Amino acid sequence: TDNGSSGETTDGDGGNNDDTGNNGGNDSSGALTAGGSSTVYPITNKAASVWGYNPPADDKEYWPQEKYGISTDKNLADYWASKYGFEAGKDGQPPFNVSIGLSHSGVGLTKLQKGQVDIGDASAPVDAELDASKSELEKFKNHVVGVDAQPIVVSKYLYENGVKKLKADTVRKIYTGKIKKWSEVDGYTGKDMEVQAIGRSVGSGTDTSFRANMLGSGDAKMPGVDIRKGENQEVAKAVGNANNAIAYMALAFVSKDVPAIALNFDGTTYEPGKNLSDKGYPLSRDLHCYTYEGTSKKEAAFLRMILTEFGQGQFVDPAGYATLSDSRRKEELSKLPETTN
Amino acid sequence: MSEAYSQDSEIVTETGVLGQLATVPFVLALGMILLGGALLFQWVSLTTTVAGVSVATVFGGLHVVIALSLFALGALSWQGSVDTTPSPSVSSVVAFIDGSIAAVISGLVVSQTFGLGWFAWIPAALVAGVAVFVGTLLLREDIGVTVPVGIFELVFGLVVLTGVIGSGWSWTPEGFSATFPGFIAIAILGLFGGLLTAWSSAAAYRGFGARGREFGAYVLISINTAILLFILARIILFIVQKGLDPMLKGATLWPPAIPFITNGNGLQYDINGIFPAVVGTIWLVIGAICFAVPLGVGAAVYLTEYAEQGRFTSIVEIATNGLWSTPSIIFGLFGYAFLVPRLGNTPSLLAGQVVLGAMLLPLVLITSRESLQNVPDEYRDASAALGVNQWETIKSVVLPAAIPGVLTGVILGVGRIAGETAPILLILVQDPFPSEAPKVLSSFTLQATPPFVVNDALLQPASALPYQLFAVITAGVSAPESVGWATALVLLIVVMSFYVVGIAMRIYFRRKLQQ
Amino acid sequence: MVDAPSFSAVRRSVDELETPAQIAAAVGALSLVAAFTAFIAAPTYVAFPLAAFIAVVVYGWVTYQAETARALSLLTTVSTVIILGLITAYLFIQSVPVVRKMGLSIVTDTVWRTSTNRYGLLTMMWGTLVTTIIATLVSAPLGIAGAIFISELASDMVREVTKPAIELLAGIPSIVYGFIGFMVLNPYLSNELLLPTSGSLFLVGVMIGFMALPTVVSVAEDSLTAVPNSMKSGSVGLGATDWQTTKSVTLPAAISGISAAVILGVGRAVGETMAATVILGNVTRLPDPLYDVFGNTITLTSAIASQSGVAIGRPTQLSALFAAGVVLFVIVLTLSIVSQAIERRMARKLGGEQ
Amino acid sequence: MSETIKEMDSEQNSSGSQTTKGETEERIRADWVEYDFDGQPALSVEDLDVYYGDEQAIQSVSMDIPEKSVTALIGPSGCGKSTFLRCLNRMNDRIKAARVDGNIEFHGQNIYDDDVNLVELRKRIGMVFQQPNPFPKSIRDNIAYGPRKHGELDTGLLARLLGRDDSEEEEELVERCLKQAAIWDEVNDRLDDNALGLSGGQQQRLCIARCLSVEPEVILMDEPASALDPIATSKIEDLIQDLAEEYTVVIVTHSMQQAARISDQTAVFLTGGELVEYDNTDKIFENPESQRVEDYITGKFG
Amino acid sequence: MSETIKEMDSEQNSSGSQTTKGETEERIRADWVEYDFDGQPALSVEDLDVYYGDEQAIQSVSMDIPEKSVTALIGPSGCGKSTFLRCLNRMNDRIKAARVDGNIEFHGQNIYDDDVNLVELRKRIGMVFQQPNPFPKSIRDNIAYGPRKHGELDTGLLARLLGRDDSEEEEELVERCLKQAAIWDEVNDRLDDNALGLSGGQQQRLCIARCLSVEPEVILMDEPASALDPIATSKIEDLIQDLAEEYTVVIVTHSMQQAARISDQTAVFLTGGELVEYDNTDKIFENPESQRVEDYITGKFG
Ligand SMILES: Nc1ncnc2c1ncn2[C@@H]1O[C@H](COP(=O)(O)OP(=O)(O)OP(=O)(O)O)[C@@H](O)[C@H]1O
Ligand SMILES: Nc1ncnc2c1ncn2[C@@H]1O[C@H](COP(=O)(O)OP(=O)(O)OP(=O)(O)O)[C@@H](O)[C@H]1O
Ligand SMILES: [Mg+2]
Ligand SMILES: [Mg+2]
Ligand SMILES: O=P([O-])([O-])[O-]
Repeated sequence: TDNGSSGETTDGDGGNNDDTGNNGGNDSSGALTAGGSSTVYPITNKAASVWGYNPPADDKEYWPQEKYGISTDKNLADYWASKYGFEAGKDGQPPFNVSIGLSHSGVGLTKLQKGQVDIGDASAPVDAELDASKSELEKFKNHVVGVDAQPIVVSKYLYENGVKKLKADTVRKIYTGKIKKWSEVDGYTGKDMEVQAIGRSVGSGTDTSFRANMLGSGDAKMPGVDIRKGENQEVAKAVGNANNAIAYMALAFVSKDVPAIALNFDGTTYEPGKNLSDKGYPLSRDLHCYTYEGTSKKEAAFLRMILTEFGQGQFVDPAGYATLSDSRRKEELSKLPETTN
Repeated sequence: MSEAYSQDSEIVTETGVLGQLATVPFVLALGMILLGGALLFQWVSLTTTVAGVSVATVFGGLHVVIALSLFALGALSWQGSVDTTPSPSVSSVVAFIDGSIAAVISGLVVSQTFGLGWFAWIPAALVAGVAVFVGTLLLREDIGVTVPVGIFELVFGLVVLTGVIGSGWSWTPEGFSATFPGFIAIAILGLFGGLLTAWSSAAAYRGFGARGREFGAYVLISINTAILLFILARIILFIVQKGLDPMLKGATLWPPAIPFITNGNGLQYDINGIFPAVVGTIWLVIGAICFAVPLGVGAAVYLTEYAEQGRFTSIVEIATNGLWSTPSIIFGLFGYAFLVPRLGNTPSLLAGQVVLGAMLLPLVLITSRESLQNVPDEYRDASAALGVNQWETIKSVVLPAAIPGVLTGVILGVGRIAGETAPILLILVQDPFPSEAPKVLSSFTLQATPPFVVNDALLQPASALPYQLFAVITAGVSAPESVGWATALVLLIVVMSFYVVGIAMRIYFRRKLQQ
Repeated sequence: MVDAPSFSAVRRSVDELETPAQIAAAVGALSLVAAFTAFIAAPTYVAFPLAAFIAVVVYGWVTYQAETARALSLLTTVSTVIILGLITAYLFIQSVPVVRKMGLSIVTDTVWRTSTNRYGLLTMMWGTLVTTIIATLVSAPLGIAGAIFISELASDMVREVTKPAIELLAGIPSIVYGFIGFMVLNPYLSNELLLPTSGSLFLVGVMIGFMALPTVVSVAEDSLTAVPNSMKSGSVGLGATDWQTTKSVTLPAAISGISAAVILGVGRAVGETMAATVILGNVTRLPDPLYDVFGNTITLTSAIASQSGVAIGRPTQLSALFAAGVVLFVIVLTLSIVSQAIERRMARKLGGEQ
Repeated sequence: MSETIKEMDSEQNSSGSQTTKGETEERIRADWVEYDFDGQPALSVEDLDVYYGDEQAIQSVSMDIPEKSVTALIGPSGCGKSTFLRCLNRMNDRIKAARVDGNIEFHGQNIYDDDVNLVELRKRIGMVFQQPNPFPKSIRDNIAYGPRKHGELDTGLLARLLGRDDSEEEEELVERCLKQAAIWDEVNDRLDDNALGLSGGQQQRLCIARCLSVEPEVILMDEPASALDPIATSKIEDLIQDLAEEYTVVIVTHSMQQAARISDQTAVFLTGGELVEYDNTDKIFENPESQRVEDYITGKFG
Repeated sequence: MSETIKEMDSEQNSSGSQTTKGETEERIRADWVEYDFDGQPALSVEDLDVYYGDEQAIQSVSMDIPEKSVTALIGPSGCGKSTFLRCLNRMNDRIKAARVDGNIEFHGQNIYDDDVNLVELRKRIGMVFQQPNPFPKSIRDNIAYGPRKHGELDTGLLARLLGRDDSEEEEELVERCLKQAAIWDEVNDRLDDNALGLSGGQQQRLCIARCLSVEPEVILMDEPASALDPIATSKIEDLIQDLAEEYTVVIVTHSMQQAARISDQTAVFLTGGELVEYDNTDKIFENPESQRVEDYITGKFG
């Protein structure tokens, strides 16, 4: 493809490439841009900031090569970029910068389609997010970088008063507006309170996958939602501030104040910290980094870093997500263009 | 002296005993207002004890003591043992307020305490309201001002003292999702009763009559303003308290360094900072000024100096005032629909500059126009009488004289746009926590194809201080709450300094003009 | 005695502008129109006509400075009008698709559903109405009282502190209010008033009322100060107290200015965005019952701010947000025009006695 | 000019004042200007100093103002005439920069005492200003304003409900005041029109009527005709002379002719706020004691 | 008052005008007031009407203004004096409501012709206003302002670089004008101070100096001393008399004494914008033809 083969010409300016001319080599405009899902953001953002920092070979904290069986004297970004023939940057700068935008999966994919970003982060598959023709969808190239076992979280008060585990059906009833009071929930022992069901913005991957995985379709109605927040972080804060809230979000944002609960699907109980990341967990979902019309070398250099054991261990796992199995990792790596050395 | 002048001692009236007596409920009322505020802010709780007495009891006691002293004031004045000048009746406004309070109280009692429906509480409220309204109207002013308030205070006091409303009490009004706990109810009764008492005892202080009413009104208005100013101070102080420490984290006096302000966000920094946003804001402001000042001042010159007052000028006036009041988010929408597709199809600094410039434009125009109009016509006449043409006059006399006003307007306007988030949400930002600031100066390049001069930094996304705060709220994975407070503090400092400079300049130049 | 011939200098050729100037003016105008067209149609090529225009201006400045200056100032004026025109035009154009789809029901429908592309604005209009009413109840009485304090009651020293302080209040950015609301007040209300959801119309209303306060205070104060002192002295000279004078002379005389102040304040409240966006739950559902101010819904502004991000991939939803913008714009423009008319009336009324 | 004044003189003395003409007392102190007159003083000013900030606008002025006569204050611009006048009913209190020292006695009481009731004082000593300043209300409301504020009239819905309606008294009061101010005939058919619609001269007479409505004893007028055309001016002048039969009138004017035409006694202030001469009006214009006053009167300056 | 005028008279006639005294020509038309004088007219006004909207402010006035003398315009307030004066250098063009009919000839050319160059006209016919109106610039810049704008002086950085620096000429010009306006001694040590720091009288003389800087032939003055104190006024009056040796001065004043003191001929306007009488100043004040003028002069009104 055009972008892929020309390698260095990819830039973030999108449609009007001739506007700013061919400037793949220089530092600012040659940046690799990604954007979209706030679920994927912790992964790509971490990777991008380490990339931008470009730690030298002896930086054990950020560039622990031996641990992953890599041996090089190159700086981190120089090393990964060199796999696709990029020269090391000046003065310890990475060969090119990576900037990660934050919005929602749908937005990231649309921007990717319009050429406004190079990589579209998404926490739901493109066909669930975009209403587009098959041929159009085929132009999106899917790279799965990790797996989110989407948790259901509740306010601390609820957690301490019996809501440590819910049946999937109860959650469904809450979000479809059939359960309005916590007293209607089995096992709840606290004072009677209304349910505050928190949702993510329509159009976010989290919302789409929750509807698809919990309610059966990405378009399913959720009349029970009481408030909607734009990003995972806001959801976490809202749940933390309340004592009657329940929410779905990304695993990375779970904390002491925003505890995840166990879910029972048809008799199987998935417990956070135990088997939530199991393959069978119905709310688990792949985290995607889409590229458009093939994968350019710049994109490949960055994605390859994330898809190696190093990236999985350094970026995906610390963010709280499940890493890819070795076989999936190999499969994903094989989708990237051949390295040039 | 002729008989027409018989009542001549009247021009002298003394603030007598009543004045001193009235200070008692007045001071207590102020105390109750403060205490009510403290309760709302949760600086004290109902169960806090002061000298062995719980705050709730203190409230009840204050109400009752106030009630008794108000009765005393009324009685003394009625009896004529002190020198007062009450009108024969209270004003209908006072009667109406008393009636409304009575209506609310009885309505609430009937509906909430006895749990009766609208068929009961509406008539009850009406009857009580009308009765108190008419009753108050029939009273002489001194009684009408003190006694009803005293009765309300007595009721409030008894309700609190007897624990009918206390820390365990709560009330969920029908149809509302809120539940009012006892401490809020008591605080509100305290504030409300305090204001009523302050007014009533202030009127008594001046012996009722016109002067009493004046003092009563002034006391209420002054308390209102004091509360406003308190809230302002509280907001600012709160942000300083919360934000100062994180802002100064790692700061050193010598060499002077505040890493939070001079660092970007990234692993290369020990302390993550908001430098890119600071720089972004600076460039936004510069760009907006470059866009708005020539346009605004030029249009102001045309409108004041050249144009004849007519349809065109009134269209422009409507347009500028319309622009001025257009919600900022609409500028953002416009920028997204119109500018972004034309400026490289990506959020960019340039788009932000133009949009903020468009927001700044009307303010610059309005204030420039005002200050051009304030340039005395004498200067123009003097110049014209010397045979100097209009443009030279404008250039050499009118504009220089108007510059202070224009400058003030620009500074205040910049203060406003520098704090705007809504318009830049869609058109400026990509990365919520950038590590590098836009390098505008070093990015100018020439090229052979149109548009010949390009500046990549201008066409790239950037960040800005107010957005940075928004990012903490929405995307704070990499930024703890304290970073938000620190950012808020920096933003406040930046915006407020524009305002302080602008307001100070305006005061200074106005004063100079008056001399 | 005066040398008569030198007086001929008093006379000057009738066709004041010689041909080169006329040509230059024409070229300048043409190139400007071309530049503007280019920016609308093909932004890349703006450079050519723009360069031509700059050349003409430079030429004009050197040779006919006065005329060029006048023309440029006219140009800036026209540009200002065009900018408002563009904003209006783009808002309307972008909202056409959804209006075409929804018809009039766009302002009567409460359903907002992306999966079926049905976008009714009624919910957010209700949210805006409720928050604006609350904001007005906060800002109008407090603001007018503040204005009376500053203009009629404060001593010089107190005024010099109070007035700037209240103006400073206008400088606190909306997002800072939002941040405080989100971080501190939302939890306070949830915990103390046991609100079932985070954020409420009440809190937003009070906050934007507070934000509108400085506008109300300073405009109302201006109009109180504009009441001629001679009028006030007339009342005081009759033995009326200052408060009677304020109530019976100053306030009635300034009433139009004060209503303008309140209307401007309302305009600010209607357009206030970030605080609402951050504090509210932004769920497109009416509060139940409708008057439940402690409930949650969405406002026109917060709908635009919270959904424009997600709507980028959905043309109809985006168009619906522009329609929300149109509604906002129409409301605010109407308010602005009404307040201007009122202020003119006040000027006329007070000018009448001079 | 001296002729003119004489002409006027014969007419003007018809009003109540019986002034001792042609005599000037010995000065008691350098800054004390004495003027002997029969009858009662309405106001006695003693040793009045007024400062605006650091600047002194009135320099220890002492004078008695006789009741039921017209006293004119003349002097060049900025000499402190208005300042002095405003002291007489403490309207200067409203100017924050102004500081007043000295005594002004009104019925034996110093109006600058701390516990003076300004409301009562200003009812008794009314004021008419240079610019006509009617309220933007109806003519009726303008006249009834003062009495209503003082609780002497009770109209409106509520009063009617309570059976305390004073509409009739109000009607009478309005008519009486407007007649006294010689404007009744011009406005009696439009009492409910806005007063701002009247001409300047009518507005000024309305303001005089308004001032009369609270039944003052003294009326202070600060250049009441300077904003008016000659015809309106002459109406106001006639009115002032009529008023002096019942009221004590103190008038500031910048027109010496006007002072000569209508006043019984004239006080001349000169720059710096000094009262240089105070005497029977004829005396001042025909044969002033002080050379400076003579220079001023004859137009050597000013 | 008549004495006063005589006193002044003897001094004032020292300046160049030789007026025919005591004679008034037959009126050619009802509204034509003729005044014969020797010497050249600097300006001849013929049949001038001025309207503000529908209101007529000047009613077909015709008069010749003799050169190198002081012509005073007097009349009651609002009679159109200022309006008439502003017509003489077309400053009335700047008032949008004003409409002017009639001819004013200056060196044989009608200044109301369409193709008159206003810049040149106003250089030749300068104007001094009632309120001193120096620019908020240094004293030097005030004086040099006119010449600089007319390109007669070229100073500043650019001029210096190009070797066209006229600083010396400027220095001379400033000195000459300030000396002519009798203010040099008071300000020569602070030419770079802001002109707004001067006293009112100094400011007014500065404005006169500024007016002289463009070398006018005629100087129009609209109540130039009315905002000033007596001492400053007398300085300005002396200056005006000096200026009349070289310039034609037309002055509006509201002080008859001032007109009597300094003018050679006086035109009396009365309400409605009529020119009622125009003659030698002595004649006007001692023995006016018209009864209305006499009434006005003797203070019967105004
Ligand atoms: N409010 C004020 N603040 C400061 N100075 C004042 C104020 N009012 C008057 N003055 C000064 O006090 C002096 C006397 O002023 P005043 O107005 O009493 O004079 P006046 O004789 O009435 O003059 P005029 O004939 O112009 O009305 C003047 O020098 C004036 O500048
Ligand atoms: N700009 C204007 N617009 C409308 N009417 C005007 C204007 N200027 C003056 N007039 C009217 O024209 C008439 C003459 O005014 P003008 O100022 O010439 O009088 P004047 O003799 O100079 O009076 P004064 O002695 O008060 O300065 C007055 O009735 C005045 O109201
Ligand atoms: Mg005065
Ligand atoms: Mg005039
Ligand atoms: O932010 P999302 O991952 O939910 O699209």
